[in-house]
Amino acid sequence: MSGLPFAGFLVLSGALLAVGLFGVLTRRNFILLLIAIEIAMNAAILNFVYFAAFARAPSPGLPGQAIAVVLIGFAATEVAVGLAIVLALNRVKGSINVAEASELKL
Amino acid sequence: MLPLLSLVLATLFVGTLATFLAGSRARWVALVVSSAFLAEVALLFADFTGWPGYSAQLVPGFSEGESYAWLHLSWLQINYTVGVDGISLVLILLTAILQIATVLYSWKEAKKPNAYFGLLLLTCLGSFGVFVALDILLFFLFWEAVLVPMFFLIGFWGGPRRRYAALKFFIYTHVASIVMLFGLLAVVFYSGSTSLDFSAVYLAARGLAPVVQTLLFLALFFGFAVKFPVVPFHTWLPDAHVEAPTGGSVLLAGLLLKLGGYGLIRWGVELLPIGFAHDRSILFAIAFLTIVWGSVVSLSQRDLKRLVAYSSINHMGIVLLAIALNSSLGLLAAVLLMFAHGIVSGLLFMTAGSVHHTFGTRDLPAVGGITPRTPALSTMVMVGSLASLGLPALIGFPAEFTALLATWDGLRYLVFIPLVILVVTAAFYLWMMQRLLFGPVRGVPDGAHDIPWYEGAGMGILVILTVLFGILPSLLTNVIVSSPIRGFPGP
Amino acid sequence: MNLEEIAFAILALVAVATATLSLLVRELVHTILWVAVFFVDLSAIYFLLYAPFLGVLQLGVYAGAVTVLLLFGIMVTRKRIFAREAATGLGPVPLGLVLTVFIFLVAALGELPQGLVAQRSYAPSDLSAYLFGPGGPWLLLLGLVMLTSVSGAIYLVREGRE
Amino acid sequence: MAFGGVAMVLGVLLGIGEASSPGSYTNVQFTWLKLAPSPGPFPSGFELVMGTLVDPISALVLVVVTVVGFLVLLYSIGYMHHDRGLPRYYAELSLFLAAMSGLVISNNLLEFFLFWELVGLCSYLLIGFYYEKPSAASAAKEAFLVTRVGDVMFLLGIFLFFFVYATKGPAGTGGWAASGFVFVHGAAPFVPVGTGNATLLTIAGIMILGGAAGKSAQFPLHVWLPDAMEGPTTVSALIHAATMVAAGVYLLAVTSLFLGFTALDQTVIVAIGGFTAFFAATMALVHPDIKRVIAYSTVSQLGYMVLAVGAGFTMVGLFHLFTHAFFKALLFLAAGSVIHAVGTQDLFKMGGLRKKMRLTSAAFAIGGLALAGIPPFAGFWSKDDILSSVYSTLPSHPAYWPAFLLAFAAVFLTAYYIFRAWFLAFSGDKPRDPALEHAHEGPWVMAVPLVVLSAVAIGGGLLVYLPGFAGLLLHGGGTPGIPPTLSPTDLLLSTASVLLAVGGILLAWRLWGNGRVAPLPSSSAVRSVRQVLLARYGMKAAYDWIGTKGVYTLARGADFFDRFVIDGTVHGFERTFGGLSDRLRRIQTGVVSDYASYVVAGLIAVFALMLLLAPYLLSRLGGA
Amino acid sequence: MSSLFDLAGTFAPELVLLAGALLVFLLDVLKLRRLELVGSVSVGASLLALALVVADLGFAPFASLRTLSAAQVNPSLSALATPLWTFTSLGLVFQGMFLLATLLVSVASLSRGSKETGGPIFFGLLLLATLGMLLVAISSDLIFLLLAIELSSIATYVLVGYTRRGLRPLEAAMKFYIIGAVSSALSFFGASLLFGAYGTTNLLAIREVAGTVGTPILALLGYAFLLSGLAFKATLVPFHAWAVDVYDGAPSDVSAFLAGGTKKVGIFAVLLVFLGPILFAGAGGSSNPFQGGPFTLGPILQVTLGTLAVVTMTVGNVLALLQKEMKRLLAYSSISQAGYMLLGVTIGTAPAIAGATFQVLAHVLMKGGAFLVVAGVAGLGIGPLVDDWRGLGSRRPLLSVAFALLLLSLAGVPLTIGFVSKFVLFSAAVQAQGFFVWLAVAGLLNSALSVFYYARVLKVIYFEAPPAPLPTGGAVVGGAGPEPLRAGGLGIGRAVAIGVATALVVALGVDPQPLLGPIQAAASHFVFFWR
Repeated sequence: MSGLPFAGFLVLSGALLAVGLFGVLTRRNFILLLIAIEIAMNAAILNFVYFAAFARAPSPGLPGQAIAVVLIGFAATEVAVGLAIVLALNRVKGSINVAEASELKL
Repeated sequence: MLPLLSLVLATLFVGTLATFLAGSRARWVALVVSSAFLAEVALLFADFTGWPGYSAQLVPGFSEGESYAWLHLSWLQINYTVGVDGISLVLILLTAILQIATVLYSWKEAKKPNAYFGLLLLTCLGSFGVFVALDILLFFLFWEAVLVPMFFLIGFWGGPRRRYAALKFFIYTHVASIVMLFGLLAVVFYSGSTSLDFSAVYLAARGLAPVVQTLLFLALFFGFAVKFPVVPFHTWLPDAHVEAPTGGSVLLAGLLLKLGGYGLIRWGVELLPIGFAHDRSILFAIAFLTIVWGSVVSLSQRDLKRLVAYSSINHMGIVLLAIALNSSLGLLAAVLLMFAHGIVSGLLFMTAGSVHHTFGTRDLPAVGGITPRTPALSTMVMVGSLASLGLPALIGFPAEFTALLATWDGLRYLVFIPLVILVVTAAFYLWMMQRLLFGPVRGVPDGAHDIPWYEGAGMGILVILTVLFGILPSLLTNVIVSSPIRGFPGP
Repeated sequence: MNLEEIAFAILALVAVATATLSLLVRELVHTILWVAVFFVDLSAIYFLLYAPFLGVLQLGVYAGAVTVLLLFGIMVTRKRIFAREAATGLGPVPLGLVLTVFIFLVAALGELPQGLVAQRSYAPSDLSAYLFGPGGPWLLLLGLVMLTSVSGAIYLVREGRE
Repeated sequence: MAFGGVAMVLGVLLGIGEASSPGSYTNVQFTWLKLAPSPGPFPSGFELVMGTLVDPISALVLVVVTVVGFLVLLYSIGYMHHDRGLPRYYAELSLFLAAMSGLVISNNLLEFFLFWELVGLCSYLLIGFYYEKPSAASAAKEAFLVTRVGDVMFLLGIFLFFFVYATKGPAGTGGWAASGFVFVHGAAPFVPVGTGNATLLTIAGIMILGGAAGKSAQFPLHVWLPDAMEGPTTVSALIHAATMVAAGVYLLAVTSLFLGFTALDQTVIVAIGGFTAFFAATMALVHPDIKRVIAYSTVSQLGYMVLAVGAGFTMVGLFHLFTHAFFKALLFLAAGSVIHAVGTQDLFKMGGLRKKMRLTSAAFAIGGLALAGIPPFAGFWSKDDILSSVYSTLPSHPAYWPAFLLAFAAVFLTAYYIFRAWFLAFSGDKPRDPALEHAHEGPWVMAVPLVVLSAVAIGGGLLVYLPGFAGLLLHGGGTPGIPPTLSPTDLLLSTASVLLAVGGILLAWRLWGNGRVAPLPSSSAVRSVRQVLLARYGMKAAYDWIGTKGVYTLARGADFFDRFVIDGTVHGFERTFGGLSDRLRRIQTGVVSDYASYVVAGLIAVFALMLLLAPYLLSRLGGA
Repeated sequence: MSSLFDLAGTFAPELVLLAGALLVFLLDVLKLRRLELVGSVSVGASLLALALVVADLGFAPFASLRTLSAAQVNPSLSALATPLWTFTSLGLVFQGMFLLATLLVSVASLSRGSKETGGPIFFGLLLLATLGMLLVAISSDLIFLLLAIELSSIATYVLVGYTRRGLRPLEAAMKFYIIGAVSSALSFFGASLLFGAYGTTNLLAIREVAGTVGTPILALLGYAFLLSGLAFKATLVPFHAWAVDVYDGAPSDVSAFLAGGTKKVGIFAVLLVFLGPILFAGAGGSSNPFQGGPFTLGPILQVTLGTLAVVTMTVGNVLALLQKEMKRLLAYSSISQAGYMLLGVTIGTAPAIAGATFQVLAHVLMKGGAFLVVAGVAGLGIGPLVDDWRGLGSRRPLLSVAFALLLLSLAGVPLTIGFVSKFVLFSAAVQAQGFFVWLAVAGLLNSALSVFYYARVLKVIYFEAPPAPLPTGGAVVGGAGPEPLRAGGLGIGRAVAIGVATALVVALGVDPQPLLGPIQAAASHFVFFWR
């Protein structure tokens, strides 16, 4: 069983990370930001899964997958908190546009 | 034997605290503390049997030495180490004198007297500490401890632009002291010393390569030079003096500037003789620049305090010159000059303060011919000015004489520069006296009285000492020479 | 190029494309749709990487729970579900920054890890054994994180009811 | 007063004692400043002492100081009785007398300098006695400053001598330095001994001359003395005629006796002395102020003394100092008497005062005759001695010729200007200014000094023939001056000089006698010469320009530089940091997306650091 | 089940905090929401935990500090070749400092007034955040470390916005959350790359092979991502931008906790992650990752961290120069202080780490205290601008003295802890010589620069007249006197907290030896352990 091409794979996770970051930088809707962050997070999870599948040492794969499990849970939790914050902000300000929430500056 | 130095420190410390807490009776507490301080200094002099000389490893010794462990890092020993030699003893005497004179002079300070007198005492405490500290960190601690009270003295009790002046003072001197600390630490670490004690660092620094010594000395010099101050790092001084309250000015000129000179001698010249020898030409150039600049700029000053401030710069330039000569005569002259300048500039700033209190202004064109109205004040102004311009029989003369003689020994005809500047110095003092004291009366308000008794007492002490030490400078010089100024043994 | 690689290439392309689309489309609900596709696509990749359990988990947690959560968020914060996203911060600077990161990542990998060995696929029981054995503290920590976020999130949201 | 009297008695006793048994006493001595042995120019350290040395020359000058001092104090009772600041006056005058006596009996150069400055201070205070007058305050300042220039040179001279002789000299152990640099009476001067640096010694001598020139108002530092006449006339008599200004001559005398001058020094001193004698006399020719005329004459006479000392005739110079002190004090006190009576110093307002003030008139005439060098008045003996002494050296020192000729010509001018003053003030029928009609003599306290001084001015020169007094002069130092003789050469020279003087008096009588006021010649050349003389050859203006415009402008410029360039640089730093801070502050936009882009930018920066910069740096620096 | 008891004993401080948090939530559910009550639980829990940590360190003699490995703690865990946590004495010291910060904030928050409704959630999350911080201090596994950091992060996201009403706190929470989440994504991405490079996420295992691995670029990229992620927590420039807004927008007590507590988590995490590679002596290979052959990671990391440290100090200080708002000024000063701490981590010698640790301790006290003062002053009705503090010196002398002492300490004036810590740090840098001397120079120049703005604040407090009262429509009774401050004091709790912080700042400035000695020993142990 031959492995998937390493470089090609890292291109994928790198691209996902880049897209996620790009979303964070460009979008103004908080929910879109949450999605962008999730995409970036998934890039990291993907890496763990990949390195669990293709590893140098004889059996380090399992921890990689275990980490991925934990991270999937973590990412979901993080989204929950983010949503709570966005709801609270929306309640006070009536908007979830992050560019409009710029009272604190300079 | 009594731990005299620690006793003095404790006295001053407790006294400062008591003054802060004493409320409206602060001045009495301050006076008692100052008297006690003076008495203890007298004890110190009585106890001082002379300089113990060099130790077996050729480290200069100190009298009244005390040393206790303070802070022990795994790679560094920091101790509470104090001691005196002739140089520091004379400057301690200056501290005690100026303290009591300033307390007396400021007797009727009305604005928060407890804080005012407390800060005065704290300044003197710091100065005393600097003069006795023989551990780099302890030294630096006291060095900084002078800064803070002076910052508040200027900033709270000062003139109209006091905030600017206080800030400027604080920043200038703090930046300098940080550079100085860095230089000292670099000496420690490059020499491989594992202790911050003077003797340990002194011994270790013998082994430093000349290039390293040269660079480190320059760093140290910068740190001390701002305190001196030398041109072009001097512009904080006129501002600070102009804005400071009189008591602050007196201590600023009398003590703080001396810290720079003392520091340079103790921690620069003694520690890094080779670097010092290499850098001497730079020091000379700066010293001459300072001498000329301070004096020439004085000529055009309208504000009495500014004038005296620039003349201080001029005098401290001579101190630097004397130190840079690297001869025993030069060091003797430098210490003597510092003492003389401490007394005389203290006196002059007091008179400037009194002029301000009495006439409401220090602007020379605005007030003049005051002699008939305030003869006592005029006399003080005159004595101070004459002493400052180096009239014999007053304290400025022996100092300047030795300094110039040493300059001749070291630099031959370059002595012309300070000599010519001596004339310029005379010129601006004479011009000032002509405008302020003589001529037709102008700008004197109707209700102007002569100085009150307490201001007179403060100045009187200084006048008496000006004359006493002017006639008998050997009282001081015999003490000064009991220190390693006889020349340092080579590396 | 074997089948696995071809599949991987296609799935990868889809992943990048759906991720990009989800962030670029203007209808927020379309965004959710594309995100769901992205998550499903990822779970397919996990299957390809001998992690079937993870694939399932991904489907459940992300394609299911997280997507619904996000949809819920949009519903609460928008008057109309099909509202369009107004202002965007598209511009050369963010693009340049992100591209630079990407280029760094890819260009630096001139040298691949040598001797990577494909591992066998793990049974869920192996995974759970590890997670409740040596990896236990991770789960424990995750639990604490969840406790914190849930209590915090509930608190933050609860105010709206008062 | 009483102290002054006691001092005089003591001083005269000392003088008599010294005259009867020439020798020296070193009584008091205490350490002033001490340096332990140390490497450098003073290997065995040095000890500066304050002590007293009474020898013939100090005794001679001490007599002058105390006697004239007492007389002036006496005179002041009358002259100053209406002044407000009398206590101050007496205090300052007493301080002066003390300092002057100290100067005279100093036993080393440093102590000499110390008192030298003190007398300068007293001079400053007394010139500025009427400090409400701006001109007085200004004159005081000028006097201090100009002498300060000399003092500075003096100080350098001291350094040079100390340096050259530190390890040499008579003291034996450790050289002069170890002995406290004290003068040793009777020893030969150092200079012939001094194998030391000839150039240094020459410069040292010139520096000492500079000091002396400042104090004794020699060219080019003479400008202050005429202005010093702003002080009370008594002060002018005591300080600016009899004693303090003579201190410069005394300094030269002391130096030549104990240290010695090189040949070049001597030539310079002679040249300065001769030139000043003439130069000052010319300015006295036209001045309308009675005190300033006498002041210029003082400068001129001091030039004679300097000339003598420079030529090597120390004691002759001191002899002239002695006689000059008395007759010049007499002139001033007489002038003071006039001023006291008429309240003005303008000669052209006076006239005919002889009838109202006979004693004063006679005293002034006696002083004038003494000054002019008419035998047998005191000035004749001493001045003639100078001229003949210098004349005797001309063959061996041709360089002295110009100085000698100028000095000789000055004899004529001296006689002319002093009698011009006398005729203008005293001759004629009545004052030209009618306001001066009520002039009258002062009280007895003012008369007594005039009488005493007149007596000395008449007979003082003859004291030379007193064996004791001549002994003072003869035993003065290692190189005795030429004693006054009446040898044929001298006779010829004396006759010539007396004839010149008489000619001067006659010319004065011709122009100003009997209350005449000679009309100003119409020739423009004479007018412009007069203008130049009145303007003191423009030197005063030039000095003022340097002092105010030049230096002050420089100072203003420096102050400007200080405030705006040096401080401006500091503020520039502040502004730069402030501006930087302000600019950097703007990156804090408040928009979280921007913050995220900083994070990404930071990530890129870390990449660049780790992958590019750090490896590059490390490879350049050679590993860790 | 002795092993369970052992485990409970080992993690006693952590369990105490967890129990405290749960108790608080329980009280919340039981509607027992009085601030004093829940606050006391928090104070009690943190105090107890602190006592336990100190007991763990061993009282006297301090020299016998224990460095426990997981295997020693619990034999049942010895099966793990590579434990996820390791008790190091330095970790315990950091735990103590974290608990100190929590304790200060808890005590001060006791006196926040009973009209506060968010008491339970505040103290509960405070305890949970502290729990995360404690776990950071003992972790020896990347994932464990990152999750622990996230625990404290998520708790603080909510804490910042816990008032729920104000716009500013919620905006701050939003910014905090977004940047935090992005950073956590970056951190995990970095961790995944490291996992790929080394085949493990265990720091102890990585230490064994650091630098020798055949894929230095992957490792480097991993470290770069990880550094960027952790830099968020440690507020290193340019990852700092959130901190200013958050410190500004958050309630001041929370700011005190953020600046005084959680920021140090980032510092310790950086220390933990990077110390191994830095110290790795390796085979002395080249530092060029593109060259192939043996490779030394340490110098590259040191250059990178050093540069970041210098940039952080400088930018923080420069930005503070012109700040007009007190909290933002303190925030920038806090950022620059992070640079000093990173300096010590960069150098990686025992003295330097001791210096950094002491600097952390100093900063807990100084900045925590300062923010507590700000919170108290806001309670007195004084505005957020520095200029609003005019004349406070005469109106609130004691409070002003405390604040002045704290600021002087921040400026590094002797006889304060701020001086000692900088002194130890810079002297360690100079002692390390070479490249690090320049770091010390940069640090010194920066501390000189920092004096500008501290002095400015002091100037405002002491030298300027109190603000004149606003014209109130002619009904002014008293006339020209300054506007009276709102009645009432700071509250006992806050006063105690500020007093303790100030007293410690001075006491440890005068005689730091009692703590400096143990910290040095702990640092040497730590370095020894990680070498």
